[in-house]
Amino acid sequence: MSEVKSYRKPYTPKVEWNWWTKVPYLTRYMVREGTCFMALFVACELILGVFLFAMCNLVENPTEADVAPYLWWVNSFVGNPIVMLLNLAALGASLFHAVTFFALMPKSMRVFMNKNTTDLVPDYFMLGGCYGALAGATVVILVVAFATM
Amino acid sequence: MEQSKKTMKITVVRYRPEQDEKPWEQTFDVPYIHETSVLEALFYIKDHFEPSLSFRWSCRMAVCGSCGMMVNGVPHLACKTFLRDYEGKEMHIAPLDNFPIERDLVVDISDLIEKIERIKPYIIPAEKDKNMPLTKAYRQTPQQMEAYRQFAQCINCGCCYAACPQYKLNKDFIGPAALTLLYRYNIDNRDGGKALRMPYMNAEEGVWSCTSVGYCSEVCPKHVDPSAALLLGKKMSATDYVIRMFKPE
Amino acid sequence: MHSPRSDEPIYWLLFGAGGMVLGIAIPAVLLVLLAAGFSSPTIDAGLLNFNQVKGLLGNWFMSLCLFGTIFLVVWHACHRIYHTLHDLTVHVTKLHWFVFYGLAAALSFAALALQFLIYCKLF
Amino acid sequence: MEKIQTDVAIVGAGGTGLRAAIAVAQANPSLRIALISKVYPMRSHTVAAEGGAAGVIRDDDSYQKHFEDTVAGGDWLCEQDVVEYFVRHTTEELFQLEHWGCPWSRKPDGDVNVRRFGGMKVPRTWFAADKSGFHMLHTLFQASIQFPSIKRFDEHFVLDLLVEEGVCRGVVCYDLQNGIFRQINAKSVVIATGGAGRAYIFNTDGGIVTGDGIALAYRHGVPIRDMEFVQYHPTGLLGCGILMTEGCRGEGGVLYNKDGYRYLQDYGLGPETPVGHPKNKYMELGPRDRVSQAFWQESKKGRTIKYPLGEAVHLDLTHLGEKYLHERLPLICELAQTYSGVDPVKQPVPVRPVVHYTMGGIETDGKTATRMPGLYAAGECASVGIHGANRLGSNSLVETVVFGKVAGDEAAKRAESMEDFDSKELDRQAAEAEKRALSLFDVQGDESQYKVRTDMGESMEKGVGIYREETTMKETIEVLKNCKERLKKIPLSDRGRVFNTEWMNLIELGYTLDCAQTMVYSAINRKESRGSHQRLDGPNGAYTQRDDKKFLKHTLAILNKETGLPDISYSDVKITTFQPAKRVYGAEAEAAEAARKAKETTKEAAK
Repeated sequence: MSEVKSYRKPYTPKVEWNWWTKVPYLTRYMVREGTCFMALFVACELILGVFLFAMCNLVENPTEADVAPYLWWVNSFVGNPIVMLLNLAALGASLFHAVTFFALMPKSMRVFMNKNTTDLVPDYFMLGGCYGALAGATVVILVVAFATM
Repeated sequence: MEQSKKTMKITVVRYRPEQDEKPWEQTFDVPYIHETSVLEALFYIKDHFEPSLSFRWSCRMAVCGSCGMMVNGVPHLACKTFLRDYEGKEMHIAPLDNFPIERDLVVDISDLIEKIERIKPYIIPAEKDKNMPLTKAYRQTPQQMEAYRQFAQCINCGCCYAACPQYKLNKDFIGPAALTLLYRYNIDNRDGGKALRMPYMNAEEGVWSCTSVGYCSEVCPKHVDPSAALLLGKKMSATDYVIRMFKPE
Repeated sequence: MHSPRSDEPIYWLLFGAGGMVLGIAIPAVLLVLLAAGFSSPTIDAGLLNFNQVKGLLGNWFMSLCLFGTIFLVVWHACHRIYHTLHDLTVHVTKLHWFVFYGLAAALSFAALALQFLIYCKLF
Repeated sequence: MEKIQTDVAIVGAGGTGLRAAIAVAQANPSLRIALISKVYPMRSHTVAAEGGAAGVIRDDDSYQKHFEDTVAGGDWLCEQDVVEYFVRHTTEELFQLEHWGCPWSRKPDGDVNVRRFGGMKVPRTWFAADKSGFHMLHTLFQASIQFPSIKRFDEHFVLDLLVEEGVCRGVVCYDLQNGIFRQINAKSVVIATGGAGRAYIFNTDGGIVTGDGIALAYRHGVPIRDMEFVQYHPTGLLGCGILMTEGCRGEGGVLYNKDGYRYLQDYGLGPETPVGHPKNKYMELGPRDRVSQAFWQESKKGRTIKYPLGEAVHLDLTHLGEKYLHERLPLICELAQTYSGVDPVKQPVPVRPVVHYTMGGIETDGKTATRMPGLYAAGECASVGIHGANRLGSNSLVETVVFGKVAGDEAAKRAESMEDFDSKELDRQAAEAEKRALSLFDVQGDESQYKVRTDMGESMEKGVGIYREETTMKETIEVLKNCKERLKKIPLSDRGRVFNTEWMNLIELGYTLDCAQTMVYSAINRKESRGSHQRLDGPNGAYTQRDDKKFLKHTLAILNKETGLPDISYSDVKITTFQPAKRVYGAEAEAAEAARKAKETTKEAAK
């Protein structure tokens, strides 16, 4: 269409980096996204542990000197109050992540109760499954950790 | 409304392209009763204080999708939002976020419309159904309809685009409403055109620009739940991707 | 009128799996780490003492589980950081892509290599 | 001014306009189509239709039954040959919509389901829950996207038709977004702008239902037919007038007065049917005019329920249960909750009659052609002759597609046979229309648009409401004359060109006033009671009865350019097979039916 003349002058507001501070829902979204930094921290912490374990002198009946790198990690790093606080924060972050992530599960699965009905499998089915998995995994990991102590 | 004792301070964003460099605000004291909607408050302002205030509206019953606007920073249909729910507060009415402001509360939604047009939102019959006579319907059980029913309730009001940070950041993103519509047609058992629509879904500006913020579903006045449709769309696109890895086009 | 097919599905699937692991397993892992922090482990006493970890890492299944967890969580995290940059209005370029997915790849490789090394050393 | 040459210009992009556009595109893909609408297509008021669309589909139904229901429902003021065509083409159009993707509600086996509707003998109303209009409109809009020859002019407000030597040659419009004017020359013009319900203060209509197309044709001397027949829908929400679909009653909803009595049995619709067992053409499933009139009578007797927002009766759906209501009437539940604070699952909904539909409109023949060559009209703005004096619920939604298609086909045929046309005269007219519109900015005065609109709306309710009398109609005539004078003294405070809604609304108000005048002049001259036009006056109450001798005729309102008022004349009604009889419902109808059958058998026997 050939425009003869237009009186238009649309105004487009600038996008600001802190848009997510304006609406609580979006702030919560950014917090959710922020949990990944804590996740990265946990992963690095574990990799560090594995690395320091590999640095140890892996002989039969090792002396303290042989396993010093690992003992440093598990005592001075993991046991460091600051790291422990960070771990506590990471625990909170991972649980917050779990809540938000699980909430998406029922949305991503639309399953009908049976072949003829129009009733969908209710949300709490899948949510229950997710939280059940969280509880189960927690029990298993704790049992393994303490049983092999 | 005139006899009502209660009034609310309502601030409305104004922008007159021929006069103003940028939007400004105007405040009115609007009397209201229990039933007064934001739309009726705007009528009151237009009829009694400021006839030059422009806004879109038509049906008054939350089905035509004209009157999407930001009420206290949240996308709402003006006709389905009531002053009583803001009692004791002030109200701020602004044009829908993320769209260019054309004039006062009117935004330019041509981008939304273009995206709806782009994704082929109509039944594309499969080869065998091409010559279906007009004396019979496709068989579609209530369950087959239920699969997409919710996603067919969109009134194109644009609230989800105003809510979507990804659309805010990247105007190429096809966005919640149009992608929901795409998904709706893809899962309609009468349709045979999925292959023609998948490229739009698979592209970067398709479902993959969505980060499941979920605010679109939160503000949707018709409970369409676009974020669920996009999540399902991602699953559909990912499945398509994996299939194509083993069976190239 | 559409750009080419995105490769995002691969990353998204990894991201999703990582999200699941992060939600289901990491809380317990953190509980164990916190408890270990209190128990001053030595070579053979305390939570996560050397011998216990040696036993765990020497078990191929346990070792694989640990690697899987680290791998998926790393991809999950890097993927999300990459997208968050965009959310913070950073103009995301190919360089960012290489940095973040490169980091994920590097960390995953490090974990794999080290665990493999330990496993070999133990036998 | 920008000038565009097109083949078919369609004004209005609701159900009819979209269907017409698709018909043109399918008839001949090389035809250029300009689809002009003052709103985006999916905002059109088709979107608000709830109940459904009639189409014969059941084994126990027949075209003949639909035909009889429609003609009797219209109190024999229907063009019977057109009704005949109509009932034979409804079903295929509904299947067509289904093929395009409309989610008609289904039976468990996957077949299309139908529901009961007022005045229909057999359930034949196709429905998409209670959002039938919404789904139809969106289906049509979305389907229209696949035709590249349809060029949409969204948010373009038509100011005038271009007419040279009595032939319609195009339209002039104001582009709201750009603030400019466009001249669109076309070989055929289809008007599909919907009704004029906004002439009344209390209506179910959207703000856009201002009778633009009717007024445009009227101003060019095209006859406007049967405008006195304005439908009151019996169940609008108290206060706002939002529609509670007839489907509520079709599904089994019942109406109570303040004594908890199902008052409809007192008005020739009984005997009472058990709650939860609706029976076609009985009680709540009577036609809309009768049910609305019953409310008025109840109100006179003081048996309605008083609410702060006015008088009401109760629409009770509670016995249907939550699951069924949420499946069949989800929008009703949402609307009643939002706008009345009433949950229909638990409480009855206060309702009252409210202006809903303009049965009359631009006179057309059975093929949607008006008397002006090149000008077609279809949908609510047209009077093609199927609704007569009272429209049956669910006939109009299907009318949009049946006659939308006819209009498209006819317009395409005409366009194919013609060369592009342009002339100095058209340019002059377009410039004139622009000047006229712009001159509104120069008006000095102290009138207010809001006051004129309100005075018109209130006066219309009073003068040409459910029941009418000469004295009050005369008052309304005076008020309208006065409003027209005041219209010229309304100043515009908005000087801008872009999205100047104050300016547009002022022009719309002029359109609506024209429609209002045709309504009241048509009404005052029809000295009888028929369908939705019920009078209380006349010597010895003579006008309270139907008078087939004098008034089995269509009213034509034609603008007298001298007086600026409509001249009223009459035209014959086409009667083919169904001779006028007493219009009866309930048990009376069954008795009449039995009598007719008996008579036929004796006739047969006599042969």
